[in-house]
Amino acid sequence: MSPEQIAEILKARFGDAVIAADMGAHPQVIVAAGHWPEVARFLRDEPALGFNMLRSITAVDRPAEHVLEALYDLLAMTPPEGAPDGYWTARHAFAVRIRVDRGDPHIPSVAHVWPAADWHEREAYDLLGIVFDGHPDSVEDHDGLHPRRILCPDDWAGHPLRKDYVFPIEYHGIPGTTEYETPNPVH
Amino acid sequence: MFEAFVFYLLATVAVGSAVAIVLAKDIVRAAVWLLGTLGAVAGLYFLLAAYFLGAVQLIVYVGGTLVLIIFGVMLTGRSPWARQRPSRWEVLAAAVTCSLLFGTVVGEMMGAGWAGSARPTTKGQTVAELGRELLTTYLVPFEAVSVLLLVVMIGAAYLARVERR
Amino acid sequence: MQAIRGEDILKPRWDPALRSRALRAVCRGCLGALAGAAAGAAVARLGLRGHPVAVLLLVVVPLGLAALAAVAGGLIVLAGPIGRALRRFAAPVFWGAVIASVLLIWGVAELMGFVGELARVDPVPEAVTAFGGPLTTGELRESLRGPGRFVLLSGLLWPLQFGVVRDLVVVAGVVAFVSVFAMFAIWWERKVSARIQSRLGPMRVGGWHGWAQSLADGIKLLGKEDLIPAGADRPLFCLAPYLAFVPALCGFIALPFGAYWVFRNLDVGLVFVLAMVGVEVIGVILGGWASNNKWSLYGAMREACQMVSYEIPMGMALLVVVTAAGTLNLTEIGELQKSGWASWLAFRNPFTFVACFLYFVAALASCKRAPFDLPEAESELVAGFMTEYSGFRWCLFFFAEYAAMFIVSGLATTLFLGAWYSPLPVRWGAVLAEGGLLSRAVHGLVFCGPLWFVAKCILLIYVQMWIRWTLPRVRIDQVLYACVQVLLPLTMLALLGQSLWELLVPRGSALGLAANAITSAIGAVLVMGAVGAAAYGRMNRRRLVGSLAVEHLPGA
Amino acid sequence: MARDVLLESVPDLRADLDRESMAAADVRTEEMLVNMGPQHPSTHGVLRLVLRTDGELVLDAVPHIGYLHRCAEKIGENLAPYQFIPKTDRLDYLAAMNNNHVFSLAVERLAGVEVPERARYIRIIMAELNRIASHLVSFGTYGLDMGAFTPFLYAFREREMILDLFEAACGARLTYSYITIGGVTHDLPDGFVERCREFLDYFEPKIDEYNRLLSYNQIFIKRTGCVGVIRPDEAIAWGLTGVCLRASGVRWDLRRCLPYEIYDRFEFEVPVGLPPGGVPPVPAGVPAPKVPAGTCVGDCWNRYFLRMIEMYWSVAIVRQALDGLPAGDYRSKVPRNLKLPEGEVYFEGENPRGQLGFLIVGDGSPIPYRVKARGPSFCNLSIARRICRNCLLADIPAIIGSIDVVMGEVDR
Repeated sequence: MSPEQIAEILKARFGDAVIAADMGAHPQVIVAAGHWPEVARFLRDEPALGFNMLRSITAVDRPAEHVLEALYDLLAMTPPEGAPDGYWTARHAFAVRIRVDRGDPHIPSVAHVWPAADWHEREAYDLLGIVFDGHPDSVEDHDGLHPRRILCPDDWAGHPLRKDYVFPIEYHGIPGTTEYETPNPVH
Repeated sequence: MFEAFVFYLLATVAVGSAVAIVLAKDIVRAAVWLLGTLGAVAGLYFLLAAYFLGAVQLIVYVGGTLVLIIFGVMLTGRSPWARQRPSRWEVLAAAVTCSLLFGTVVGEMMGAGWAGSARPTTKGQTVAELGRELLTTYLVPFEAVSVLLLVVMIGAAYLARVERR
Repeated sequence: MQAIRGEDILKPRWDPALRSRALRAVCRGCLGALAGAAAGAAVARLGLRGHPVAVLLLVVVPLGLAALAAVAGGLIVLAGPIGRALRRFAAPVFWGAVIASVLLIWGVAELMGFVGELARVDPVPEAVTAFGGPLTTGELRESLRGPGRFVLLSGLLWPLQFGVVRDLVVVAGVVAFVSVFAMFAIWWERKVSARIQSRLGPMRVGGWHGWAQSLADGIKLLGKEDLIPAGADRPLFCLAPYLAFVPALCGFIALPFGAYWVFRNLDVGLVFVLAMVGVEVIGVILGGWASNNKWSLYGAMREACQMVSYEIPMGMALLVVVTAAGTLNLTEIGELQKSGWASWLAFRNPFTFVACFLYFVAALASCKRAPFDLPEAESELVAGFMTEYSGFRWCLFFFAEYAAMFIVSGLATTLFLGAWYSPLPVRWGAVLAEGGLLSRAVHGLVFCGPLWFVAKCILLIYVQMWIRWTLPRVRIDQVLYACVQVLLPLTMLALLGQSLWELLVPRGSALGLAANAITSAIGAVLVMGAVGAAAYGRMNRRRLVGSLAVEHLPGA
Repeated sequence: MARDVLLESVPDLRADLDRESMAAADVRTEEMLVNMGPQHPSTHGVLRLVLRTDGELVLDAVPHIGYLHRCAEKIGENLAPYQFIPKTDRLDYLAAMNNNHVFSLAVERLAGVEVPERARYIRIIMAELNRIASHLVSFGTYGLDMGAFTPFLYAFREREMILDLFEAACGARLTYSYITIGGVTHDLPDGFVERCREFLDYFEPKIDEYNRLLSYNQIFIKRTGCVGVIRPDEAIAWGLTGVCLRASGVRWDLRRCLPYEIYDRFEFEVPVGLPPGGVPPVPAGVPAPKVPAGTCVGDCWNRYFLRMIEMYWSVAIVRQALDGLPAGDYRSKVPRNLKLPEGEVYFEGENPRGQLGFLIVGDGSPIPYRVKARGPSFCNLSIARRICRNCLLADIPAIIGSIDVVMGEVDR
């Protein structure tokens, strides 16, 4: 199925929730954050689509547009017809882009649709600060209820992959700037 | 003289360790003191030339029972670092029981005619004689103990099976 | 226990009031002890007519205590921190010193009396050593005196006539043997593993094939920091390595290296050695527990259940031989196997043959050697019970492991594989055995003697190493399954079969002889096959590595 | 359907170690939290697992990662693609060639760079040799996890020879940065083809030797067979790729299913996990392997064994690539300040550990706006908590080792 057809099916089913489509090198649709879980479930369960594998979640920070994006790369794999030991085939690949306000980024979690999303969402929160509501591994602290951090320590401040991120001066006594003040420079 | 010296040494270790077992607050420490008592008693057996008894004491009590005790202490209970805090009543009851037991033993020892009953140990064929005695004179108790152990083994196997469903 | 902190040491003096009080107490103690010594001297002189023991107890001990008190006083005056530490330990040190000195003096007196008693009797006509037949001290001295130039040596042998001296020599020899053997075995294990893994192993230290590597490692280990974890149970942590090592050493008391090469020829030698192997486990368990480390605790728990379960099949497999031999005396069991290959107990009948293999598997497990090395499984438990140990204590655990390996191999050798006898019937060398010292030595070399015993043990240890560097490790449930559901029934069957065999098949019957012949032949074929395979591998060793790899091997 | 058959072949061997039955027992044992890693011999680097154990039984194992986080993606936003290539070496440092390859392909796809024929063949040779080297490490360390030390040294002995070949080609032995945008950095040195062939002839029989030494060892099968079983639907849902996916019976390999570079020109098969008695496909002339009894589809043994079979096929691919290696340029002219057009590309390639994906967002400048690396180990490891439940302590190294994670790629 071509990307255009996939976009058509989605638009027919969800109407305005599927906002726009880009069919270039990386075919994708933009989905409204609020409708994402039902769109996800539809993408996975609709026999014509059958996106059973979530390959990756990429979060992108676009401060110029005051937007945080999450890009979900999906793949539909089908078991071989007839011959049980044949190769599985890739029916189609597709991507979903979700854009949320940078000031208050919230996207519903899809970890219950694709368990693979669990760690990817934790990473997207950790590095870019998108809060995935309803994530199965959430913790609550002064930042509110959010997925547990995964790469940075639990008490790390900020989200390193944001474009305006400033590296902390100090973390538990470890100097954090890149310019070290060396009292006696040795060259 | 030399034997007397070793005897008193071992006896001191045995009694001292036994006292330490009672006084030890830590369960594992108590088990280690038990090692001292059992080992010293085994040493006494060796001193008496009862090598078989001494070796069996080491195998069964030190290598088997004591290991199981320590194992049990480590595995069960609230924590392996558990400490004993006996209540006053427990201490009292233990003291009464122990003094009664001690009195009985001392009384028996006083009354026993040691000199007459002492038999010379057999040099050499201890094991052969032991086996012969076990299977002739003491056959009934021996078999009774065997059956008891068998019952214990079957019971343990049954319990283990229940645990694994 | 409170550690001495840095600022304490930096402080020059402690509280002057405390110091003067302590000083007064010590002076009082010193004077009191002196007075006691004087009184004791009077009593000993007048009341006990100067009996030496009384003099020791009543005069020397108080004098020693007085000296101790004087030293303590001096320390208090000179050094603050030491004095402070001394104050903390003063009471235990004092009482410990009193008890220790009394015991020591008593012991020395007893020993003196004992030696004096011995010196009065004639030299004990007991055999002290043997290659071939028994050899008494007197005989040895005579033969050394003969040529004339060994007179000095023969004089040196004079003390050997006393049992105590002989015992001391043998104990020292056993300790030295265990230490040297452990170092050799560690080096050898490294060489064996290297060969199995197409490496070279230690090559530098000492020159020839890195023979001194273990020595260097030992020195390094002695110099290492002796770490005790903060949360550890200190006394137990320190005690545990000794509880593991000493029983392993004690096992050598009853292990016969040759006909007369046994420290104590115990009537129940087998049970005694087994007991010592079993007691060793206590040290491991306590070491694991006292480390206050969860991995160590796991190692200890595994060791406990593994040892307790594998002792049973191990003992039962040995019982098979005991029923065949009719004795628990290791020397007597060894003597039964003097008539060459076919007389070795492993080949007595099919059941002893099977029991030999069953015993070896159980022994592997009880020495915690691979594939049963679960207590120290490094990929699961870091290093198991040894995780927190370093330096000398760690070294002791290692020594205990290799000593235990030697002991179980020694038991296998003694019970199954002809003890200290060569595969040739010993009567073929009867002429040599009746000759002089030299011919007896030759006899000992060829037909029987400790060299054969040690060689067989080392061969079995080599098999243990071979298995270790070939097989993966089993899991704990599989270990226990293998013990309870495989080894135990098999050993029981072997024991039952052996008992029935003893009852139903008379010695020298056709069936007995046939079984003996068949098992001997199978054993011979196995050994020949192993030797042949080794020779084949040796001849094809280049092909095994390949033309490309040869360039990569240093020295190839 | 095939999948149902596969599911039925998974016996529930762990049932008797079930949590409830243990709790029902009289003996009350204490649950213990054990910290396995980040410094632990068998966590393959700095993985940390927090185990909740009841005696030897592991009730729960929670992976904690991030101890090797080096902000690779942040660095990628500040460097030109050709400068980022040395950073890709350090993702999966055991398969640096493959990382270079996938990243180069992603950038080439975004910027529309053509690659000369010779370079494409060289890339395939290098990628497949590195696959062998990587699988060798995996094989060796897995033996180590199971307590067999010897296979490790055999594996490293052979890996050294591959590293020698790499060193001859690019001068590096671990972090190659050899495959680059538009081709490879240097042409193959003289005599490389002959040495490579010599190595392949030497190496191919060794695989069977390893199988006989470790794969078919009964203890090894008992330790790994039917341990850590992953069902095929689970594997897909958790985003597993590579060997972990194929061991569950899903015949899926990007080299065959979505061919990239010139993989469609080579003859090779992709082995999958098979029930006992199954015969995985191997090239002609090598001893036929057979799946032994005591294993089941999707278990640790199958994950391990697929790597052994894949080495056969990698050898076959390298042979074909050496045969077809054309003359010509080894690199196309690519400007240093290659402008990345506005837009984005997501590209995945088949690495030894699974599918490595790069999502590169261009904004018209030479420096990408965003680089995202989707590490296969990251996704494969995420299922660890699911399959490490109610197993024995000794199964944890077996499971983690069979997933074969490289923490450099998990933490990035």
